[in-house]
Order: sequence, then C-alpha cells, then structure tokens
Amino acid sequence: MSDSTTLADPAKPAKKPRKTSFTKALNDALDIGMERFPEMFLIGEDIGEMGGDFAVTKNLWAKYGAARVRDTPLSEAAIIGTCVGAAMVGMRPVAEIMFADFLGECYDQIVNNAAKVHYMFDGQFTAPLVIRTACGGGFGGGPHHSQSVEGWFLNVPGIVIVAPSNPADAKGLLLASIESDDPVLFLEHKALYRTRGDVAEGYYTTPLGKAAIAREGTDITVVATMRMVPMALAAADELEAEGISVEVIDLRTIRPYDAETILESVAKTGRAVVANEAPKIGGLGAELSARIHEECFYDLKAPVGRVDGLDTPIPFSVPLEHEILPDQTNIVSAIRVTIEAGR
Amino acid sequence: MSDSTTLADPAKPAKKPRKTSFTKALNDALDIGMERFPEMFLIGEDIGEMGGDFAVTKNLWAKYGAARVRDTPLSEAAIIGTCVGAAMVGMRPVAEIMFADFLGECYDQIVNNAAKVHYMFDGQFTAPLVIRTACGGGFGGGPHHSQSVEGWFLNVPGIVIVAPSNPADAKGLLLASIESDDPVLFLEHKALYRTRGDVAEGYYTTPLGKAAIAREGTDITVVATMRMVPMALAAADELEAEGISVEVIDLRTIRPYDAETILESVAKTGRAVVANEAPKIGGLGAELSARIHEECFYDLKAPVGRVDGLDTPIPFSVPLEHEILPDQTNIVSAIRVTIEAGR
Amino acid sequence: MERDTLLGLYSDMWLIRAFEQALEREFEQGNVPGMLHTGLGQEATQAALASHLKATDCFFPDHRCHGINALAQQRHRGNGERIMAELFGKATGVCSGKGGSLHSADPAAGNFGDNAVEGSYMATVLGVALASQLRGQPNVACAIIGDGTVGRGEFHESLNMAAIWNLPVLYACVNNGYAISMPVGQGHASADIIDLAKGYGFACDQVDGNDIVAAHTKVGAAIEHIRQGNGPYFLEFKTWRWQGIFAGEFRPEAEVKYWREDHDPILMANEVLQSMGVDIAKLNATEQSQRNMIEEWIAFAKESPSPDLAKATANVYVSWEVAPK
Amino acid sequence: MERDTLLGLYSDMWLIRAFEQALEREFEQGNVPGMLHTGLGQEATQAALASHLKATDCFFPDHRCHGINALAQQRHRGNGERIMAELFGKATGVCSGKGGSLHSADPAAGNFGDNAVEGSYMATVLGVALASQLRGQPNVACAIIGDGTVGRGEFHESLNMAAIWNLPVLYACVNNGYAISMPVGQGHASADIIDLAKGYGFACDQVDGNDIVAAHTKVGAAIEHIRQGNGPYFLEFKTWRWQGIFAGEFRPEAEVKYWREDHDPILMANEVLQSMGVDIAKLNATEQSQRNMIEEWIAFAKESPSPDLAKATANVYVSWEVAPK
Ligand SMILES: Cc1ncc(C[n+]2csc(CCOP(=O)(O)OP(=O)(O)O)c2C)c(N)n1
Ligand SMILES: Cc1ncc(C[n+]2csc(CCOP(=O)(O)OP(=O)(O)O)c2C)c(N)n1
Ligand SMILES: [Mg+2]
Ligand SMILES: [Mg+2]
Repeated sequence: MSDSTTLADPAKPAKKPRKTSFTKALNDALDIGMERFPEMFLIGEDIGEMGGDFAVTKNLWAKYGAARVRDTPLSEAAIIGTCVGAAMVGMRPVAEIMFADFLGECYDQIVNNAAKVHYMFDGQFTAPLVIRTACGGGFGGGPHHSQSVEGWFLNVPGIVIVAPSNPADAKGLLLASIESDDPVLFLEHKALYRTRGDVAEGYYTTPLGKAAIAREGTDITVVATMRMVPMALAAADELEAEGISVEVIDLRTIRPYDAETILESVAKTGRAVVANEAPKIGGLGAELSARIHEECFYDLKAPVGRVDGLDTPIPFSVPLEHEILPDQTNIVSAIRVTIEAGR
Repeated sequence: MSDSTTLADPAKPAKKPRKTSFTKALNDALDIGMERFPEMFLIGEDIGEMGGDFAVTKNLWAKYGAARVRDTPLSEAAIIGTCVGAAMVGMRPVAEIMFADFLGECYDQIVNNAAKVHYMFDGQFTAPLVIRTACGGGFGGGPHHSQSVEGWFLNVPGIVIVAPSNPADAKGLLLASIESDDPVLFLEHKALYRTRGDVAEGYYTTPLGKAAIAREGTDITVVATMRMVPMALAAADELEAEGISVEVIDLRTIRPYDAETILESVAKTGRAVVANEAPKIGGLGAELSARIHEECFYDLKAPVGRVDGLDTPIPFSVPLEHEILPDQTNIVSAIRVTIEAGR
Repeated sequence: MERDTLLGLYSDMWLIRAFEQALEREFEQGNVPGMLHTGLGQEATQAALASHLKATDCFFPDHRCHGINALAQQRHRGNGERIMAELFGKATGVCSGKGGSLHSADPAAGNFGDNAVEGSYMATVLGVALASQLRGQPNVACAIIGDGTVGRGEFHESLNMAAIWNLPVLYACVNNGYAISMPVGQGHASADIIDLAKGYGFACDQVDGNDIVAAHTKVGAAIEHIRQGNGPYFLEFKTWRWQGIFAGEFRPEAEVKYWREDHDPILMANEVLQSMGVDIAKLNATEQSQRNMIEEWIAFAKESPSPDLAKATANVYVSWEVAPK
Repeated sequence: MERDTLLGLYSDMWLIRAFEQALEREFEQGNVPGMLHTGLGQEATQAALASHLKATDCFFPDHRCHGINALAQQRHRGNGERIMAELFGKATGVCSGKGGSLHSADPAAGNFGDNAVEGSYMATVLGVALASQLRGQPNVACAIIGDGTVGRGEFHESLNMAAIWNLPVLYACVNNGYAISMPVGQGHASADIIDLAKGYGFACDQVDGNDIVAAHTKVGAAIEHIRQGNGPYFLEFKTWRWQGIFAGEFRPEAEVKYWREDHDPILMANEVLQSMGVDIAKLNATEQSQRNMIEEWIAFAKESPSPDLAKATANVYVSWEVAPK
C-alpha cells in the first residue's frame, strides 16, 4: 500500500496487509463496493457465473445475484450506454470491457456521452460509472488484444483515467473510482494480474489524481505507469549499484494527472524520464515531457527522456512483440543517456 | 499554393491560379480524382444529389452517377467498414463523415482495422482510403458538432492525419491523400470552408508529411494547424509592428508530422509556440512541445509555449465557446511570453 | 376521445407549431446561434408522446423535439420559456446555454436531453430503464428516434438488450420519410421500420403520426403495456416534416401537397373538433393564446443575459476544477 | 450427394479435426503463443463453407476458423502448413507471424483474415462485396460470424447496407449455442439468429451444421443464389463447439453427450459413407493420412525460424518507415 493511500472510513478500518494478487485485490474492491453501495452493479461479458475473462468478478454473481452482476451479449456500445443512462439516474455501474482494444466499439459512448453529460447539461447529471478493462501487451495477444489505450482518451476532457501498478493501489484506486462522481476508465494491465503484494483487508481508498513516490531518489525522476512501474523500480535497483539514485513516480491517475508531485520531484533531481507502454507519438509521454520541459525549463539539466513502445501496432510473434514494447533495458539506457547528457 | 507543392503530372500541368473557396478546392480535387482513378468512389451521408452537408461533393453525383457517389444511411461503422473492405481489394474509397464528432461511431474501424490491416497481415493488404470530415468549432455548433479530433488519433500508428489550412493545400493534399496507399483521416475545419485563396486549376498534389513555411521569420517559430494558421499569420502581422519577426509553420500533415522542418526552424529562432484548437492536455501541442524541447534543448532560449483550447467540452453559447477556444489574442500573448522569457 | 382531451392536445400542438415558427423567424433574423431543425408537421406525434410521459418517466428527445421539450417543461416545471432561452444560448436556459437546441435537458421534467450524435441514446436509454427496473419503479424510458437514426448499429444492440432484459423502454420511431435527403425506403431494407424491429419479439405497432386521436390512443396503450411490466414496445409514427434539407425542398410536389395541406395534423384535429361541435372562434383563440405565450418566451429569451463566463470551465469534472483562460 | 464428394468432405473434416487436436496438444505444451480457440465439433460447417468458396471469393474467418483457413490455403495455394506456422508465430506463416491465430490471412486463398474485435468485419465485408459488384465480378464475400458476435451493432448496419445495395454477401452464422459462457437464447432476443435477420428481407435459411450433406447442399445453394446476382444470403448453422470456456466445461451433461457422441459431424458422415458401401479401412486411412499431414505441418512450424526482427517495424505505413529500437 503506497503512502498516500487514505483510510477513508474510520468506522471500518483496514486490517493489516497480507500478500494478495492484483486480481484478488480488484475482486476485493468490487466485493466491498457491492456491499457498501446499493446503487452499484456490475455489467459486462461473462462476468457472471464465469467470473470474467480474468477472474476479477469471481464469486460475485453467486454472492450478489444476476440482477446486480449482469452478463451481457457482445454489445460494447450498449454496455457503456447502459452504464451512462443508469449513472445519470444515480446508479453506480461498473462495466468490464474484456479487452481495452474493444473500447473502439464504445468510444462514442465514452467520449461524447459519459465524458460530456455533466458539462453539456450544466451539471444536472453526473456519470458516476467505472469502465474496467484489461490492457497492455507482452503475452502474444496480437494486434487486437494487447494495446495500451490511454492515448485514445488523453485528449478527452471529462474522463478520468486510472492505471494502478500494484495490488494495494489496484484495490484502493478501484474503490475510489467507484466512489467518484466522475466517469472513470480503469486500466488493468494484464501482465500485472498475477503480481502479488501487500494489500490491507477491508475498505480503504487511494485518492484519484494523486501520484505516488514509489521510490525516493536524488539524481533523476522516472515517471511511470502500470507495468512500467515495476520495470522502473528494477531499473532503479540496477543503477543504484552504479551510484545513480533514481526517484520513481507511479502516476496512478493518468487524467487528470498529478503535475505537482512530478514537478516537485524534477525540481529536485533536475532530470527526468517518462515511461509508458503505448506508442511514443502523441502518447502520455508527450504530455508529461512537454509539461516537465515547460515548467522545469530552468531547472532541467538535460532533455527529458521518453521511453515508449515503437510506433507500430503490436505483432503476434513473441520476439517481434518484445522488439516493439519498452522494457527495463530501455528505461536503464534512457536514464543513462539523460544522466550523461546535460549542461 | 504553398511553395512545397509539387506539380506531379507534367502531362497535365496545373493552370494558373485563381481565387477559389476552400470548399470548391476540395470539390475540384474530388472531381479530378474521380476522373483520374477509376477505382475511386465517394461514400457518405447525403453526399449524392444533395452534394454533402457542406457542398463539398456538389455536382459529383450528377457527373459520376450513384454507383460511384454513394449515399448511405446513418451507419458510420458500416461506411468506414465498406471503405476498408473495398480498399483491401484495391479500390480507392473516399468517405465523408459529416461531422468529425461522429468518428466515435467508427473509431474501431479506423483504429483497429484501417490502421492495422497493412501491418498485421504483413503487407498483403493496403488500405488506400480517405476519410474526409468536418471538424472544429466557432459557429455555435455545441458539444457534438464542434470538436477537434486529431487528438483521438494521434497515438494510433498506421493512420495518416491531414489538416489543410488554405484552399490550395486543401486541393493538393486531398489529391495526395487519394493517391496515398495509406489510410488518411482528412480534417476540414468548418471555419475554413468559405475562405478563399489562389488555387491552381487542374491536377497537382501537395506532399503528405511535409509542413510548409507559411511565413518566414527569425525571432520565434509558431507551428500551427488548420484555422490556427491564419490566426498565427495575423498574429505575426500584428507583432511585426513591434519588431518581432515570427516564422509560421503550417503543419499540414499531423501524423506522421514533419519534425525536420520544425526543428530546423526552431534551431534558427530558438523559440517556439505551438497552436492547435483541441484541448491542451494530451493534444497535438504536447507532442510538438515535447519533441521540440527534446531535440532543440540546447538551442531553446525559453520554454515552448502551447496555445490550445481549454480542457473542456465545447459549450453551445457563443460567448462561452469563445472563452474556451484559442484565438489570435492567445497566440499573440503566448509569443510575447516566450519572447520575454528566456535565459 | 373526449372533447376536452382533444382540445388539450390541440392546444399542445399549437404550442409546438407556434414555438417552431417563432424560432424559425428568429433564426432567420440571426438571433439563434448554431443549427436549426424543427418539428413542424410532426405536432401530433409530439403532443401524443408528451401527453402520456410523466415527470418521473424519462425521454430522450431528438433534434426536432423542441416541442416535446417545451411541453414537458411547461407542464412539469411551469417554465417552458427556459427551453426557448436555451436555444438562444442564454443563462436562463435549462442548461444555462451550454447545451443549446441539440442538448436541452431538465431531468425534473423527464427530459434527459438530446445527444446530437444521432441515436447514441438508443444505448443510453437502456440504463435509465434498467435503473427503474432494479428499483421497482413503474417508470418508462422513451427514446425518440427518427427513421434515419435507425441506421445506427445501436438500434440492434439496444432492441436486443431491451428484449432480453424485458426493460421498460418505449422506442418512439418518428418515421417522417427521410433522413436529411435519404428516403426511408432507400436507406433501409424496409420503409416500414417496424419490419426491422419485429424480430426482437416484443410488442410493435404503427400509427398515423398526424392523426392525434390515433397517436394519443396508441401511445397510451404502449405506455400502459410497459408500465405493467410487459417489457419494451416499439411504436412507429408515420409522419412528415415541413423542413426540407436545410433550406431547399427536394421532395415530390404531390407529396408536399398531401402532407402540408391534406394531412396537416392541426387542420385534421381542427376538423374533428368542429365536428364535435367546438366553435371555430374557440379554436382560433387557442391558437392565438399559444402564439402569444410563445412570443413572451421569445422576449424572455432575448432579454435574458448570456451565461457567466465562469460557466465555460464549470462542470467538466465533479471532483476537479478546470483552469480558466 | 455423390460418394466421392462426401469422401472429399470427410477428408476435409479430418484435416480440420487433426489440425485442431494437434494444435491443442502443442498449445498445452507451451509451443503456441497467445490464446487458442478451436473449431473442434464444427468441422462439417467449416468443410461445407470451404468447399464452395473459390480463391477469387473472399471470406473473413473468425477465431475458430483455423480449419477453413487451412483448407483454403491447402486447396488454393498448396501450402496449408503456412497457416500452422502462422499460429506458431513463425517467419514461414502466412503473415510472417505478425498476425497469429486471430489474424491469419492470405488473399490469394480468399482468406481476408480474422479481426479479433469480433464482428467488426461484418462492416468490412460490405466493401469487398461492393468492389465485386462495381467491377462486375461474380465473387462472393463471406463473413463467418458466431452467434455471440451477432450482438454487435454492426450486425444491423451490415445487413441493412447489404440489403439496400443488394450486395453479394454470405452471412455464415455459426450458432454453436454459446458466446463464451452466454447461452444464445439468453444473449439474444431469439435463440434462432435467423429471426433477427429476416426483417432485412433477403434470403435466409438454417441448417444442421453438423450434417455435412445438408450443410454442403445449403451452402451451395446460398452461394449460387448470390453469384446469380440475387443479393445477400443469411445462413445459420446449428452446431456446437467442443471447447468450453477456456479450460472448464459448464454446459449440461446431456447436451455435451448429445453433441460429442450422438451428433459428431465426423461420426455421422462416417456412418453415411459406410451405408454407401465405403470400406471402414478406407475411412480410417483417410483419417490417418490427414493426421500424418498435420504432424508434418506441426514439424514444419516448429522448425521454422522466428521472423526477422526488422519485421517489427515493417509495413506500418506504405509511404513512411518507422524507426526501429
Ligand atoms: C451519428 C450521426 N450521424 C449523422 C448525423 C447528421 N444528421 C443529423 S440529423 C440527420 C438525419 C436524421 O434523420 P432522421 O432520424 O430521420 O431525423 P429527421 O431529421 O428526419 O427528423 C443526420 C444524418 C448525426 N447527427 N449523427
Ligand atoms: C468486440 C469483442 N468483444 C468481445 C470479445 C471477446 N470474445 C472473444 S470470442 C467471444 C465470444 C464469441 O462468441 P461467438 O461469436 O458465439 O463465437 P464462439 O466462440 O462461440 O464460436 C468473445 C466475447 C471480442 N473478441 N471482441
Ligand atoms: Mg426522418
Ligand atoms: Mg458461439
């Protein structure tokens, strides 16, 4: 559990942490949410008896019944439309879109509907919905089951994009997303599902819009998301031996993002690398790099490094996929370049 | 006609320019394309007898017939799907999506299909299609008829995004897009439709992926797109009186963009402002700002300025819309800030 | 139908016609920003729907539904002028001018707002209906969709989901023969949209959308059917819009004549009322009083201030502020 | 049906079964990356389709169509092993390993590749069909869609557009009773998908997808109908897949028994052939020879090299290069 995690409900304090998988942490969050919020329901393909393609909704159908854990046909637009409509009248739907790649099917509902109803109707409606979806590559899933989609939504005001990197945050951020009155796109990197970590039992939330300092350091700041966070931490370990002290920031919320934490860190270190799995051009790294440059211009000792996927779709063949996705080695070398550069 | 326009067909040289509207220039390009490419057809809502919502396809139905100028029902996904399928077997479809805001309906077809068939099937297919669409605000169109959508597609490898700012380029770029074997999203800013400019008659193309230097200057580089280009030019005029010499680059192709022209200019001027109508966060300006900072780090005298729309949907009320869209004043003040800043 | 009921509907239809005609005039004078679509010619369909929808129901209006919006606003909130003000982009509008003609909503009037991406609310309506079902409320959620809008894939997803979940959805399909310039029979596999709906296995019906008595009766039956928990209902109204494509007229002369002269919903209702013995003077007075009210609404809209500029950045998020310029 | 025709189809079905069973084995051993869906149990439907589709036709296979892909590749290109190699992600695959199981295509075999966003090619198929129509070619464009895939809105957009343009599209709807865990009758307004298709007014039919004789005949009739310029055709195959949801079995025992034991397409064909006087030894030899060939394909796939790393950045654009790492 990261240090900025809040224990929002003193009545039901979180019990002490135990090793839990990312998947189980999400499942816990949904379970707690369903208990806590009578207006909450789950909706998606095969989330009922089957428990979801990645077992995140396991046992919830048996516990809460088919009315609140709703299996749907392959109708992504209708799934999200249903969420928006229900949210407009005060329900708290949590949808599962099996793979993030399929968000193209409901892009209109997310961008033109969920993200805009609060604004365009002058605050008369809110859209407190969560869209959980499995994203990311690295398992031979090919071009339509491996994409990182945050870039598709980065330029869309009104949407919140949440992207945990560890089990404790996964749980706390999901509960915070369920509680949020804004529409949340909740990204679950598939490579993280089986990772394990300390997770407190019971109810707690991790605040949206707040990054976490996953590791303190003094020479350079690495801002990373999702799977790139453990890679950045490993890179930091690797470089420690060489005497390079790396501060790793786990962004956690991609939109709106926590510029303050990033800028403070870079003001201290004077160097930065941003690491994100999606293709480089027009991605999250661009926004972060631009912002850091613009606001830390006079503090920066070297240009900000960007570590991203190559500008390609994601090939099926494992060696090819490996070639186009960023990894620890790329982070290490970006850090080295940034450290060695400078004026 | 900008100076990097090529006259690609010596057999049919372009005649001397005459004042033409942006709309008519596009209409000319389609007409010439239809004559030149038997595999080309037009498809979209009300593009036939009616000539399109903005009259861009006017008279083409009468001239080429209903088989090649195809009216469709309100089925955006099917329109683009039809284009992709036809393009896969060597046709050259040019679709009209009436308003860019509706691209959410066919986002999947564009991102997962058009942009990927060439790559994922290892070059066995190409997708030589063009999606023309009317974008941009400033006419009281409200949240679903005013958006700038380049940000939705910026992080999508495989797609080409073209965005003319004047009639001559509109024609040349559209012909180049039709000829291109890559899928092109062709953005037509509604506020530009009625603008007029010199347009050569006959066939010519303006190269994709090449920016134009719309005005030379020495003190600062402004990179602008679509409607922001005339605004940037006007801003440059305004500042000339104060002795500030502004170089204006018209990006023309947004993806893949012409980094070379931009970076050369900034290497010369040492200062830059990027101006784009879409919301700031995660927009085109972020990519350009990041790239300029990263590559011109040691030449830059001040941080790059970003001029964008506010981070909001687009309100209907005209004064509110005016408040959130960027304009000439914003460009002027961004230039001033950038000139005054610096080390 | 009772005489008084019909008189009420007649008055409603005049409200719509007066609203749209005054709006057209103001639009031509440049006083209304953006685009304009009107419901002229479709007053019977709209009045029939509005008369059965309660404030606790929900409807998603389309771009021609100023009339329904105004009727609901006036009936359930007593301030129909706020719909007019919204179209003028004014602070007194139902959405403080942020929505305009294509996004006027007031949930307390049952009006959930148009979505100008035509037809997207065929999906949204499912969620409102599902919430009613889960909460055990007898509310109806209505999606008002044009014949053209039916081209959208969400038509299928929505009807299918409403069917399998037995949701309380009324699909009010306003078949006015055209989608902009596309004749319904050319744009669809059938000119009878009901043919595309029947396969989903729930109740479907068609009605002459210009015959207020028939339309009112059938809407009543459909809504009752849904309220009783019998699941979705698809009701197709055959009607016609006065507005051509933007400015011009492109439809056959005989067709125009038939709908505008021989089959005008207001004239038809007028004849029925006269045959019921209602005095022509009373009918004229109804028209006049609605016209007067609408002129007051227009005046209200014109006199209203523009929204405070702070509205431009308000309500993007619930939990975060967006910085102004 | 002629004995030799049926013998050919029997052999085709064995090719599919042998392919999928060998693939399953290799997948379990960790030799096949990504995900695996198989067409086991659906061999008759697949063989029937493959036997009528020419190299100049086009088909969009779904995630269970390795069998069709392999048959088409073998028949029209003489190198079915390239489909196997693709599934192993190898350089010798039809897409050099860039597509894999969900994106294997070879247009020269008529195979336009799966789109793993299930059902998106219901839209794409329209374009291929339109091109044939515009060019005056008598080609059929076929979309192979599961019952679950029918949930997508593109179903409606596609059937409607095919209808109004009279396009040469064959919708081959493989109704195997489930979409992952969702029973067809719960996910759709009707368990007979044909009910959702009839409204579009073009030819529709259903067939026992495990009866190779019936399936072959009906596919032939459908394709002939389309080739004659009569427009689209919707053909629903009632079948069943051996694969449950990923690993487990969740379907009723009696159902499993019926489909796997009493209604196995290969056993059924075997019986018919025996009743036609074909020697059991000959039938066994057919099976064995297909199994042998598939093992050769597996060996080929395993021995093939991985793609050159330069492939990773190749073919993003036609007109621009993408920089490697
Ligand atoms: C998704 C989408 N596509 C296209 C449009 C542009 N458009 C606005 S109204 C309209 C025609 C709608 O026809 P119909 O539903 O029959 O309504 P009518 O105007 O005839 O009442 C079109 C194509 C839109 N707003 N949204
Ligand atoms: C748009 C989309 N939604 C969801 C999925 C995930 N998915 C893959 S196969 C499948 C079920 C498909 O069912 P059906 O079409 O009946 O095919 P079957 O597996 O039964 O042969 C689903 C939901 C997907 N690939 N694409
Ligand atoms: Mg219509
Ligand atoms: Mg199935």
